[in-house]
Amino acid sequence: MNEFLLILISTVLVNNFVLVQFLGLCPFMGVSNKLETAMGMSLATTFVLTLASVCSYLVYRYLLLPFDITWLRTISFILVIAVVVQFTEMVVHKTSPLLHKLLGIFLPLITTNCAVLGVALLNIQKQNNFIESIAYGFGAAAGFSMALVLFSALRERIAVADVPVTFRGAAIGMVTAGLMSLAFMGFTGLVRV
Amino acid sequence: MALIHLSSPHVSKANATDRVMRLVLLATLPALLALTFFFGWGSLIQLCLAATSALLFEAVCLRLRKRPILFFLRDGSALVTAILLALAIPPFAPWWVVVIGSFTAIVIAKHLYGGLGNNPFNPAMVAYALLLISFPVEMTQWNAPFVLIGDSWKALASFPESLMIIFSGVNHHLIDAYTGATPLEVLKHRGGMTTEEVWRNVPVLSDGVFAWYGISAAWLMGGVFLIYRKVITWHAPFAMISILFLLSSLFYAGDPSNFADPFVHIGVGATMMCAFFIATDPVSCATSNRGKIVFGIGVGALIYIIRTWGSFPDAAAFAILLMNLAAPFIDHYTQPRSYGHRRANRGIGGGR
Amino acid sequence: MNPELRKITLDGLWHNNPALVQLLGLCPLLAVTGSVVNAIGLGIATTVVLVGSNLTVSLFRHQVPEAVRLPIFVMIIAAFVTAIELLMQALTYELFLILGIFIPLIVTNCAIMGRADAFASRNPVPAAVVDGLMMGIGFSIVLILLGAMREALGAGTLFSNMHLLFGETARSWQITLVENYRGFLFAALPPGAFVGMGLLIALKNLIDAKLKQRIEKSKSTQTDPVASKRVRITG
Amino acid sequence: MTTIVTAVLILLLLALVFGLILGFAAVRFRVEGDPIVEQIDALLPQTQCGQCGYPGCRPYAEAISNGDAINKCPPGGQSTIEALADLLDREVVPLDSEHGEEQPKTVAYIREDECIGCTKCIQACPVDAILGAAKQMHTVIVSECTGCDLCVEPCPVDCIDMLPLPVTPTNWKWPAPVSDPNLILTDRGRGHLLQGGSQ
Amino acid sequence: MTRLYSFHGGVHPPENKRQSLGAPIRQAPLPARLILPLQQHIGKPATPLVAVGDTVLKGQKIAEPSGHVSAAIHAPSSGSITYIGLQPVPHASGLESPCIVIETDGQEQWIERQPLTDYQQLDKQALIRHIRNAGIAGLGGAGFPTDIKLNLGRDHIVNTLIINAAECEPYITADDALMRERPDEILSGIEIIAHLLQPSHILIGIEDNKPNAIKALRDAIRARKLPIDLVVVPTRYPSGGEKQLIQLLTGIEVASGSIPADVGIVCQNVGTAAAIYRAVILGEPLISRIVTLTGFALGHRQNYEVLIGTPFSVLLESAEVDRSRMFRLVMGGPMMGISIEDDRIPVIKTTNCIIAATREEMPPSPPAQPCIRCGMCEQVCPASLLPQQLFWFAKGREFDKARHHNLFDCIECGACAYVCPSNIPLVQHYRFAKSEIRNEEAEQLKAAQARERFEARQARLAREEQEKEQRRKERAEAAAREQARKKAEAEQADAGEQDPEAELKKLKTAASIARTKLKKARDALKNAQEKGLDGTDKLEATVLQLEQSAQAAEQAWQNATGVQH
Amino acid sequence: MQELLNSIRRNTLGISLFAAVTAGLIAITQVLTQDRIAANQEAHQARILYEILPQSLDPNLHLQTLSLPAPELGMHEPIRVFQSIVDNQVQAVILPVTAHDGYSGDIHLLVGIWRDGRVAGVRVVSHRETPGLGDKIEVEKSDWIHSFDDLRWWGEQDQRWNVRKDGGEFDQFTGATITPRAVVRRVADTLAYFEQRKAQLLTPVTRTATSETERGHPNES
Ligand SMILES: Cc1cc2nc3c(=O)[nH]c(=O)nc-3n(C[C@H](O)[C@H](O)[C@H](O)COP(=O)(O)O)c2cc1C
Ligand SMILES: Cc1cc2nc3c(=O)[nH]c(=O)nc-3n(C[C@H](O)[C@H](O)[C@H](O)COP(=O)(O)O)c2cc1C
Ligand SMILES: Cc1cc2nc3c(=O)[nH]c(=O)nc-3n(C[C@H](O)[C@H](O)[C@H](O)COP(=O)(O)O)c2cc1C
Ligand SMILES: Cc1cc2nc3c(=O)[nH]c(=O)nc-3n(C[C@H](O)[C@H](O)[C@H](O)CO)c2cc1C
Ligand code: SF4
Ligand code: SF4
Ligand code: SF4
Ligand code: SF4
Ligand code: FES
Repeated sequence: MNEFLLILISTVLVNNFVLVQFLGLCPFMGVSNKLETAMGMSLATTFVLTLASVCSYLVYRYLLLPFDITWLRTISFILVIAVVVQFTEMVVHKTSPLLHKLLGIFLPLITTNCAVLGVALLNIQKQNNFIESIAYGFGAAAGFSMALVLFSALRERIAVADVPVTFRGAAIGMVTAGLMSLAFMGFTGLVRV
Repeated sequence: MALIHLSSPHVSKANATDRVMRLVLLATLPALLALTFFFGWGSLIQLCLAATSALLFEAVCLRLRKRPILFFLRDGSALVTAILLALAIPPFAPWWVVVIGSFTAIVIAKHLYGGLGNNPFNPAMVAYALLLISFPVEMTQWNAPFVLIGDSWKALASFPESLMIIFSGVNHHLIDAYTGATPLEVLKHRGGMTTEEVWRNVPVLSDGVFAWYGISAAWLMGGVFLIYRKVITWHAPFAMISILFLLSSLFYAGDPSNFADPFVHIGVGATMMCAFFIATDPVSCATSNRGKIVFGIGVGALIYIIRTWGSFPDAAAFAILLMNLAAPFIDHYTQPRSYGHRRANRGIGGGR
Repeated sequence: MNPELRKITLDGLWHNNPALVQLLGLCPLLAVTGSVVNAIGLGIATTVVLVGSNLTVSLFRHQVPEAVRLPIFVMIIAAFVTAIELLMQALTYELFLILGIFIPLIVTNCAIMGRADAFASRNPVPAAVVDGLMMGIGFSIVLILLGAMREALGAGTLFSNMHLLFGETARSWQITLVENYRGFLFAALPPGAFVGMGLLIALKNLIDAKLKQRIEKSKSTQTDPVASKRVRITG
Repeated sequence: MTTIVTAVLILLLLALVFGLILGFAAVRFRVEGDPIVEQIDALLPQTQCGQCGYPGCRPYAEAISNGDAINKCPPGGQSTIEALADLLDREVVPLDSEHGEEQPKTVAYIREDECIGCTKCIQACPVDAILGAAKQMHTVIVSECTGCDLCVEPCPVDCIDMLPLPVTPTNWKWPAPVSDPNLILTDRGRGHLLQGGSQ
Repeated sequence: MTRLYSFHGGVHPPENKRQSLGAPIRQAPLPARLILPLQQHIGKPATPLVAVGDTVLKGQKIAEPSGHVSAAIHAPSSGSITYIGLQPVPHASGLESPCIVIETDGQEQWIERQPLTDYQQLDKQALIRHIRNAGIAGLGGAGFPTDIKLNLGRDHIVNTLIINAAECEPYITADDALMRERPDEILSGIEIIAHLLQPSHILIGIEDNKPNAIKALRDAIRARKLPIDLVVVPTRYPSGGEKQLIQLLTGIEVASGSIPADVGIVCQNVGTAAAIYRAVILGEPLISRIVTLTGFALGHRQNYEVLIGTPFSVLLESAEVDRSRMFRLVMGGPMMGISIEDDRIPVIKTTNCIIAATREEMPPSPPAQPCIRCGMCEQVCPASLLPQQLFWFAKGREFDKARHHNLFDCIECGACAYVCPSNIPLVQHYRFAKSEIRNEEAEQLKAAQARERFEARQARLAREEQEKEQRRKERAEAAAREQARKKAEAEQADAGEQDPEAELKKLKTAASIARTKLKKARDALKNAQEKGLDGTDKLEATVLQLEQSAQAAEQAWQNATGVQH
Repeated sequence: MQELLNSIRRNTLGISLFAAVTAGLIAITQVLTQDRIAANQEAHQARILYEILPQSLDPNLHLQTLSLPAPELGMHEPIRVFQSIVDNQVQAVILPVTAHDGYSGDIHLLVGIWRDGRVAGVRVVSHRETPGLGDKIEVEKSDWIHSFDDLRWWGEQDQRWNVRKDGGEFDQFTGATITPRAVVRRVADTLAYFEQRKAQLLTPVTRTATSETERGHPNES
């Protein structure tokens, strides 16, 4: 139990995927203009990330390791992820067109969210077991979601602020993300790894 | 005769933002005196430096943004930021530290977002956090209060000496003579001692803690003054201090040898300053009264967590920044119940 | 130059720069730009993959069934990336260690996938290759600028450790800007990366605004009546 | 050599499985129709003026959902662009001046003594806002006229004017407060100016 | 003593009431012209019953309500109608709107009054009709037609009647003076209202800064032994706001979007009660009201009994205004009133106060500083809103969010703007946002309507096309048959003369078209020449050609008409 | 139904085709670069080892390892000690150890010890200390790490093995005492451990390691 708590604290706060590890930045910048969309994206990403974590673990453990072809891990993981995402996308498209449109081009782009492949690769690097992999994937997604949701609420406030023209939009978004990252540095050391 | 379309109301209370800021400035006076009393001329010099550079940067930004300079300089917000920053950094930090700090606070944290009222993060704390991670050496060298190094105020660096330390920085032996760890640092890196042993054996705590208590009391005085003058409300400070007290008491009661006692958490370090002057910064705090309570609780809890398990002995700046970034989100969920509504409009709904 | 290719080039380098405008591929961009050498390394790798994947996708664009379009594209990209990864391990092992997980993560660099899907799968081979090349160069330029900024501010040097990429002779390329620089850690840490990127984007905005002003000025002297694209919808 | 063969086989195996899944899903979860068009159409001003380059608002809505730019509708102006950007999560862009510029709302008035009753304007009006029969003078139903000015051009005797709606206390709007322009310039306002170019 | 509750927020600005209470109510002079806007109330404007040139008697109905929510208008004095049309009216926009202007003859000749002293015996509907005929609209604020509020009996159960005597705004003392001097009128009015609504509980809410009025009312109530609770509430603006007063006196909140009657409460102003008394017992319609004239630019600051329609200028003169010192003219109180730039506008039914303020009294507000979210506005908002958030959203044009923050529950009381240290014109921001939202809604409605019509037209066209196709087919067949027949009939005389009338019209049209074409071409040519474009020679040729053909057409028409006549 | 089958067939065929081709390409690259990569990895690992003990002494240093439990050093799993063997006699050993009480996370060290107990050299393999402060333990940043060279440890009472602030002989860095304190303590502990397990440590192993099975990093545990 303690172990999982540590993994969660570590992935959500200390080594936040977005703000400290730099994974999943494109959706972080792209889908954070509106809190509502951000929440949708968070849910989608949480789902995909956890699932990808599981699938990639299974593929690695039961296909790649036994045949000693671990150097195929990138391509096989990304294939798994792409299929999972595409499948999700088809289902969402059919069942909830609004959600589908809200997430716009980003649902297919979850495939190319670094966080998803990143979590799969880091699971191997950290030699996590099955349960740990799930916890790690979920923690990473939770960290991503938290950062995304807070950031989008913040951006909504900035949207009505009197930001100089040159900085309006992406530039001030980046600066804000930087200050967020600065704030998250406060968590350094909570969990020692 | 009057203009048309002049909207009501046609009268207003004699009240102005600059007056609010002046009151805040006034309220920092006790703490400034206390700091000078215990630590020497350093704080005063830092303050002058910070104020000058902050006003300068503010003027430059206003100029670049083609705003009327005097009109905005008069509102005094840059001065408040400068003073809080100056009083937060070690009194004998080199001059460029405080100048870089003012630059960060005024240019990056404030004017990139559109100036007064628009910044989501507390400028002074952004500057402090940035300085802390960029120049940990300079930012952790607090000098010892005079009660530790001599028996009178004379033991501290004289005014010219202070100037020399801050501006030339060459006088390393001078610095070394004065610097020491702060109580929170000592308690954090206690090297195996129990809390009680630290209190008994380390002079900063056994003899010098009164300096910190005195400074905290001074901040508290200023804070009470601000509440009395209705510049701030009690919500955030009260929530923050009580949650900090609660957490530290609980853990201390559970394991008195490993956790610092509540008096340290409340009375030492930047707690009081943070509670009354920083967590109450209207611009970057949550909006409603309920939101301010949530904000305060968050700051208090984060301060405790980071102080106890994290890497930074005094966590106020990071706690504030973290809650700053959560403030808009808190606002979404703490909207008060308006007249005639059964429930408050919580959550998102701003979309459509 | 052929006007179409010219447009593609300008788009890649400036108007639709993957990093500054599309805000894609941010992860490696921010993560590995602690120094110029990292930036160059990643820039080259990314460009090679971009060109390769654009070429391949464009070649087979008519053969790919719609439902499995994305999986196939990512496989193509992943193949290139793995090949690059293996080659880097073989040739510049130290750099590979520094860039770490971000080499395999080129696969998920949104810019690459984005180009494959949005451009290469709809355009003929030459255009796709030029597009890949220009996007790659545009991306690399931003990488290098950010790397230089952060290295200069953070460590006071430029082009240090170039030997990792260009062999021992490159060791001497290092420029020390300030002797005994104390280091402005902020620039080297994650927050600095974000803020630096923000400043770069703002710089681009500023230049764009200035350019626009100039164009407007020259425009206002001519009077060319705007041709309305109106459609009459009734009799 | 064996490594190569195993690698190919394993990946082939994976691909087969996934191909099956996706092939199945492609049919099972196919989506027909596009409800987003309705939402876009609801945001367009329905002036039906064709300035966007499409014959009416709905065709433009369809075009937008297929990726066309959202800044081609002058009657809707900046506010419609913002609403569309919001709906589709796209960037807000200034109005494309190739399609015209945002103008104050107007309605058509027919100078009745000059009208020759040719019915050309009736045929032109997309919302049937003009009353009259052949060879009789015509009038515009002010409350129905969308101000698209499509009737102006066909009139052979030029008797139709587009006039702004008069402001009365009932339809008067509170203006946004303007502060002393020397003191508070919001960058927001200037941003529009800068981006919007010359207008 | 009933229990007193409290409402959130509120402010206590300097009262400035003493100045206008020095003298008793004075009759205002009869002006030469009375200007009566057709809309002095909430709802639809009234429809005139008179025409220019008519003579009218005092109290004669000159406009009748048009629709359910509307109010009648009566001639406040005898005279003749000289004008019906646009005149400046008291409205925040400063625009003109339709009015009836009466030139008074100084006779003050009353129409025959029809009192209903035995109202208790009457059918309630008849009584209500009588009140409606008297043109009474709330005198306390919005001017809502009173008969509607009194006609609730059927679909609402009213158990509490609240008489609003709070008069919470600074400066205004009209209700205060009324209560001091005519408490009996008020109480009789309340009796009539109570008769109509049959409430179980009657409350009068009055602020504690009017001791004399409290005493007068209390004595009168005691003398009449009426079951009325006189509740003295603390002086705090806006305790007189309907919803706030209800909360103050009963602890009940009126749900957003509904009216007090939904919770069994009706709230009427004391002035309205007095007006009802006059209408019912004396048979006098609402033609005058009490107006406070105050402000330091006036020589006499006191309450006047004023005929509705009296121009402000007349009143100001009568109160000896010093125009050089008058800096701002406000109708209503300083918190909610509207500023006036043209003093020819008339007093209307809701005008309770005119403030001619000097510069020192109401200085121009200093330039707005940025909002620092200090929260002072939030502490005083009686509707428990977040004014600062509303402001940010209004400024950033994020109207959806403003709405989500209950923008439409803002009563525009101005308390927030009063305390704002940054001097932000908050209320105007809200009014702007509300206008924009309403406008947007109207436009959306219009767009939906337009779409419907467009689609209907498309459908019609399609149908017509189909029918045309059908007919064409039939015609083709018919034509084939006809041709066959024609062939059979060998030669025949040509068709008879054409209808000369139609011919003429055709020629006229042709001439007209030719003229227009020519004009267009000339314009184009001129335009082109001005801009110095090339290709003008071609245009010139076209113009020349058109000139000729226009002449020809003109000639033809001329000839034709010549032939005819 | 027909449509479903069609769709499945087409998609499966497409994706498989590409899968086979890409897998083949990668596999070929892998086969071609395999040896070079293995060599690189080996060289990389060995580099630090040979910084402590010159390659001229024993070029097979990185191949001769010995697994030893080291609970005294706070390691849960056995550590892999490298032996430098000259003439069948262990001249020196290199121990991978970890200091846990650094400022922010573990500091992984390699401590080389001559057979007579003198320090041959210390290197930091990886750490997470603050750049500019704690990172002066890296040899690239400062030569503080050389202050261990040739020192010996004289048992528990030896006060020199402390930072100056604690009364020892090692400099602390300005503003950072924790990092050097952690490193000094751990090196001292390692020397103690060496004295205790001298016998085992100095028994030469036969080459157990081959480049194939020893792919891992010395400190990867
Ligand atoms: C648009 C509108 C509709 C109203 N409808 C009714 C109604 O149907 N019945 C009623 O008794 N009062 C109605 N009222 C009257 C209000 O309840 C209230 O008494 C009146 O607006 C005066 O309030 P004020 O001066 O505080 O604004 C309505 C008011 C407004 C503004
Ligand atoms: C902020 C505010 C203050 C008001 N103050 C008073 C007041 O002091 N006295 C009053 O009679 N009406 C006041 N009103 C108007 C009342 O809300 C309400 O319209 C009136 O009492 C209804 O009575 P009537 O229909 O008889 O006018 C105020 C309204 C608002 C919004
Ligand atoms: C951001 C930050 C990073 C720090 N990093 C280190 C570090 O890496 N190593 C270290 O020993 N001390 C570090 N410190 C300093 C410690 O907080 C503490 O001041 C110091 O180690 C105690 O030194 P002293 O005993 O010399 O006062 C850091 C401080 C801060 C604020
Ligand atoms: C009660 C109060 C507290 C404030 N606290 C801070 C503060 O902690 N940091 C700061 O930079 N400015 C502070 N200010 C000043 C002002 O709000 C600040 O300059 C704005 O954040 C800049 O937009 C404070 C002002 C008030 C009235
Ligand atoms: S320009 Fe706008 S209003 Fe006109 S047809 Fe196109 S969408 Fe409709
Ligand atoms: S009357 Fe003219 S302007 Fe109005 S809707 Fe019809 S065609 Fe358009
Ligand atoms: S009182 Fe004024 S400055 Fe303060 S929060 Fe409200 S609007 Fe902003
Ligand atoms: S004007 Fe509106 S927001 Fe302001 S205090 Fe009054 S009710 Fe609240
Ligand atoms: S590059 Fe990481 S999410 Fe796009």
